[in-house]
Amino acid sequence: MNMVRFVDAETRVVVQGITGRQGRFHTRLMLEYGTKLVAGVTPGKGGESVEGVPVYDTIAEALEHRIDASIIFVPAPYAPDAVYEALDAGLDPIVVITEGIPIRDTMEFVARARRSDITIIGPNTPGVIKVGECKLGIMPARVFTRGRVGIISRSGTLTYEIADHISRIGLGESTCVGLGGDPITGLDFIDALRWFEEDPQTDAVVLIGEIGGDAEERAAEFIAEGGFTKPAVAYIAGRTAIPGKRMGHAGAIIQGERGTARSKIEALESAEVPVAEKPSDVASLLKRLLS
Amino acid sequence: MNMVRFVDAETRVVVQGITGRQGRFHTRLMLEYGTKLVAGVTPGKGGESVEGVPVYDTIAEALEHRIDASIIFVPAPYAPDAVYEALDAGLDPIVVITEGIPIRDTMEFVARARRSDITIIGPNTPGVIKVGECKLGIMPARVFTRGRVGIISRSGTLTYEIADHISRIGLGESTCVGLGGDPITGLDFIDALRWFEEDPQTDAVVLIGEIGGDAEERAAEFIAEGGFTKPAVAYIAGRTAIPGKRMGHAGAIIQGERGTARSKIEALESAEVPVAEKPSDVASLLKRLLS
Amino acid sequence: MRLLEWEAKEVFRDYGIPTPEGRIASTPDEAREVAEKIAQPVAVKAQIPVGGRGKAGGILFAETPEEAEEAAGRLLGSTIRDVEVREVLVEERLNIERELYLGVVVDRSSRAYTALATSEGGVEIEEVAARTPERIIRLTIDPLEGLRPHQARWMVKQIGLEGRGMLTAADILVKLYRLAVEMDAELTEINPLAVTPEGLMAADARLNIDDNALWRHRDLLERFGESELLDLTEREREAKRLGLTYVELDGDIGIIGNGAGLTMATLDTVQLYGGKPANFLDLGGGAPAERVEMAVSFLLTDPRVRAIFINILGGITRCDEVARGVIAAREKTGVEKPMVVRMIGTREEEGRMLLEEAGIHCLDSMEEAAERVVSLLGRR
Amino acid sequence: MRLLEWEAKEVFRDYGIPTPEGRIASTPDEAREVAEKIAQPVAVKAQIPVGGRGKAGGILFAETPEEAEEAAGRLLGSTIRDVEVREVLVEERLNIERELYLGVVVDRSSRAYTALATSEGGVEIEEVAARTPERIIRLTIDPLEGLRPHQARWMVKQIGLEGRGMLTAADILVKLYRLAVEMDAELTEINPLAVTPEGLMAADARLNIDDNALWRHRDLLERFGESELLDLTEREREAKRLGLTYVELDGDIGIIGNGAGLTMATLDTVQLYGGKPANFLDLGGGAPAERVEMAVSFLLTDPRVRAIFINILGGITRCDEVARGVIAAREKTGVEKPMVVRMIGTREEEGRMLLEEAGIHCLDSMEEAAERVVSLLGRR
Repeated sequence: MNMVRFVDAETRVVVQGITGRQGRFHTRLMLEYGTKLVAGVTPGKGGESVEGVPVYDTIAEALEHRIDASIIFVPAPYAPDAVYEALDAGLDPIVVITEGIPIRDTMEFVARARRSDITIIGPNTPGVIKVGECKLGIMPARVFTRGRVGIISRSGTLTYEIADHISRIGLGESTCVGLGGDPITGLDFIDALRWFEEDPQTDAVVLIGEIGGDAEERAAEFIAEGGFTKPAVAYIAGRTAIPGKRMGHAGAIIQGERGTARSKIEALESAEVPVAEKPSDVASLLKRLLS
Repeated sequence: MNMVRFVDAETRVVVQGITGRQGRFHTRLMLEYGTKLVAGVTPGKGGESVEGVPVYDTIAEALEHRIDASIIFVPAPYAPDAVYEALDAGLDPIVVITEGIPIRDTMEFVARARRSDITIIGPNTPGVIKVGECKLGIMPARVFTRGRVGIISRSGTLTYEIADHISRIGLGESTCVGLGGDPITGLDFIDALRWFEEDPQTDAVVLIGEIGGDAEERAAEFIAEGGFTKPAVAYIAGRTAIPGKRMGHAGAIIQGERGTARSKIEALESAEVPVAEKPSDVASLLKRLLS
Repeated sequence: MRLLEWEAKEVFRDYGIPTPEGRIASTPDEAREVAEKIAQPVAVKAQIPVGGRGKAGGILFAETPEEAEEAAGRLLGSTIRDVEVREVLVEERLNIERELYLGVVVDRSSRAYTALATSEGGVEIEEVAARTPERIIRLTIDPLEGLRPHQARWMVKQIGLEGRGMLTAADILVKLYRLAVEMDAELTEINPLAVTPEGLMAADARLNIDDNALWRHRDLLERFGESELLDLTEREREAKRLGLTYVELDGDIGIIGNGAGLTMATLDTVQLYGGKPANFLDLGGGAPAERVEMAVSFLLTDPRVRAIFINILGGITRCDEVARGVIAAREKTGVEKPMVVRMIGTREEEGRMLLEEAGIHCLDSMEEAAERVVSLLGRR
Repeated sequence: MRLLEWEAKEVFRDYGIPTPEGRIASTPDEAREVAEKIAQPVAVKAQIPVGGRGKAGGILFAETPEEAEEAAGRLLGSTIRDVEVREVLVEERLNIERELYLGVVVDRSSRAYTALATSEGGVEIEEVAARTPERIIRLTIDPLEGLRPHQARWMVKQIGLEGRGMLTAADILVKLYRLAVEMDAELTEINPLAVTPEGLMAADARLNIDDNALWRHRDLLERFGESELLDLTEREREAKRLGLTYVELDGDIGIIGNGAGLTMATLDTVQLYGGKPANFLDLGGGAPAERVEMAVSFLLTDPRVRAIFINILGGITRCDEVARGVIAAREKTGVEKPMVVRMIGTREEEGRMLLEEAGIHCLDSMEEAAERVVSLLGRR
């Protein structure tokens, strides 16, 4: 069983692909949030700097700083190599923002990461945030307020939608992690649930799932078997989806019985996890559970 | 550091490639020696039997017997797959008799074996024998008599030549292992020396080296640094060899300074390992050291 | 990208997987010529990217070239499972003794390719999984190790093959795995793998390629074009050309969102309030005004769409860009349809102001907005 | 199998490694034509499978096609480092600013490919290793992981490349590694990797392929034939054709053994007793009479060989087969030369008896036999 690592105020980070448009933009936003970005890497651009962060050609050189974790904005064809560079340097966790990485590449680097017991968040993820301490991702900061609800999600904007509600009713979030929208990701719900089970700063967890795959069903079984004991609430997107049609990204497609919203909702409800009908209901369900 | 495993009277063996000419022939000779050959494998020939040994299509099926080790007589193009089959079944050691396996294939399965901490003897080896208990190889039984000298060799017939002398003068052998004649082999002298250092049945060791590579030089350094403390004698073939010309197999070629007989002999002598001028001198040098 | 049977079989041949002799034909004449060349009874098979073709009458048999011509004539131009048949594959009719199944698929939960084998070939693997799951032999393939021949032998042995047949089937399975890896397959199947007196043969072939990896397979696109477009609707094809992430549904409320999850949730919420979504349309992250304009115009000009609901949670996406796009679409198409916009986040104020000026009211809550759009139509 | 420069460069091109424009020529006329096509100053390079060609005058420069013709005329047919020049490579003369080195070699002690890079290109890597070992950057490549681009970048950065140059050189190194793996290279080198105003270029190319893997590279044999035979002696070429494992030495005692180690030990022992071996000839394991006959005949008909020493330790090899082969060779060639046979092991009795009947005495000890063969010649 692999150990999951997330982030906190102490996490020191390298940004891979820092000189690209997205890399630059989010470097600024992460710095504004207070994330400790100590170095950036873009092969061939060593010696430059981005928002005051020094840029190196390789992580090997960037390691003149102490670095714990990495966030990757490198385009899909080069992203796997960036992941291996971070893995070889022992960085943990590695957040892979990049969209559109071929599944085969992801299977390979995820297997390598698991062998080395390193946490990969993503690919195609908004990242992970410990509210008020460290934002390692592209999520809008303003929807989060510090609190004691954890969020695990397969979707980006839907997470912000739900986090916004949770913040507005005064609960707030502890740590929120985007698993990523691709069919294969470094983490699944169960990995993250294990971490939240042990996290002293989290009192309850929200699972935001969607059609495709059976990660939600497996999470439900894990909860039913007592693997996660804190209060949990879920929302599943895609009740209206048509089997065989991809709803927007490779992950959101129903193939086989277990991929449907119905199957996921039934599994969660039989694990005694209430499933919200609308995104806004998540916050109210939580409030009821926690009071 | 990997743990080396050899054989003894208890070792139960599967013969991979048992239905081939060489496999059949040596199955008979090994059985005659008393080796516990409990099963054979040749894909597509499951259900046959060779010298009373039942043949299976796969090791998975052969595992209805308790099996510890494997010896492989499979032709070069298929030998790597046979090695992986043995590795996946956790067999240890795996003796690869096959000649002519491409170096790249050997590099890969040796790396896999080292990762799984499994001993590979060979390829292109005569095998390993624990005299009087278990012969897992193709060496002629009659040159060996039970005694307390260990032999580690890169060469086949030259080993028999020297073992014959050692037997004739009444010393006899404990365990003899052929490292194999290829440039890349599962074991080198140092691996085997570590094993003999711990073997209570061995009082002294003979190293039989030849030109090519620097395994003998590294062994000499290992001995000089105190890694092996029992008496040792060496013989190096190829004093007359011409740099750049292959003497018979891929291993025996001088490329660079450290590959020459002179370099090896000097290294061993400076580690206080006497080096015999002629094969027959090995036995007499041993006798002197052990008396 | 889903390849058609004949395309998948060409790839199979590249990898040395045995396939029946045959060729593609797009006219009855061509079908006859192919049958003449094969010079034995043939099967004439509709080339459509959907399953259950056989049961739906998409495979006909012919003893003579003339019969093949006639069969092709019947299939070509007909519609099977809502898809028009434009090509048929004419190939030697196999003398099938048994039907097996071999497949390599991406398995999400093990994060790896899984090899599948069963003696119950000829039906969909899902059906076998439902009826006789114990008949399916599965092996999770470590992405760092690959599928070893010895593992393949053990798998096919368990579905009842022996001797030569076992060796050949294992060889085919190893090739199928290599093909999966090298061609970035999401799924590849031989179903059925036919046992014939002449040996094993891939009687049908399926190969779906990971769209994210198509840049590694430009040659494939050149060879086969985009045959998967065959089972898309007219508007879906048009959307694909425009680069929009669009799925057609059968309602009347046009939906635009940003992010797949949020857009799906929007559909679900509209439905919850009794509305019927006309589509799924995901703008993705950071869409500029031009892209928004294109998306909105696309729905405005769809006669099925009676009202539009735009749901934006601005992060990378800027609300002012969205507003500009919406306004431009209305102006340029000249089409007026009831429109509900819910928009919060980055540059929310600017965006709202622009929309208000254009007479479009903005809402804060997606639930409220969903209710509104449904009631708008109800009130008509 | 050692490829010639032009052959290696063709393989490099298959892998997208940049090489100068050029072509092979086997007559001065052809060389002129190639130079005309290149239409700029060229280098004319002797194609021989040995190192140090430049210093030995094997590379000439030409400003015009006529000069190229003349240079080719001087090189073709000449002998460089004991090898006859049969072909020249005519290629554009590079404007070299710096010479680097990249290589991928099988490293025995780490049991893996090792990538090598140094800023000291243009000389043999062994020389750099001897003079300035600290200038060589080495990386052991895990066979199960391969060489990652980021590792390649870090290596070439350490030999002084930056920016674009670093990216290109790293890309070349990754390609060179992929080539090594896929082509079963024992060694492949770009030396020098030329830094030119137009970018990086493989000015010379070396590629030695593992003979045990040639069955995977039949296409290569077809494309290039056996150019490595070029640096073999006449008799070595003949032996290769016969399938004998033979190396020519400059003495007068012919040696045959079974097993490389034992045969080398036999040479060494003969030399120890003051004799000079004429060759190395290893029968290998389990040689039948026919093979023995072929080997013995090969030495009997070599005028340099004045006596023959056969040293057999019978395991898989049967002594009676050896005896039969020896006798047949003497009979069929009709050549009588002093012969000492040392033979023990499987079927020793039968073998000895056969030889004794033919008047050949057998000895037990190889040292004794070596002494005997040396003294036989001494006594003449």
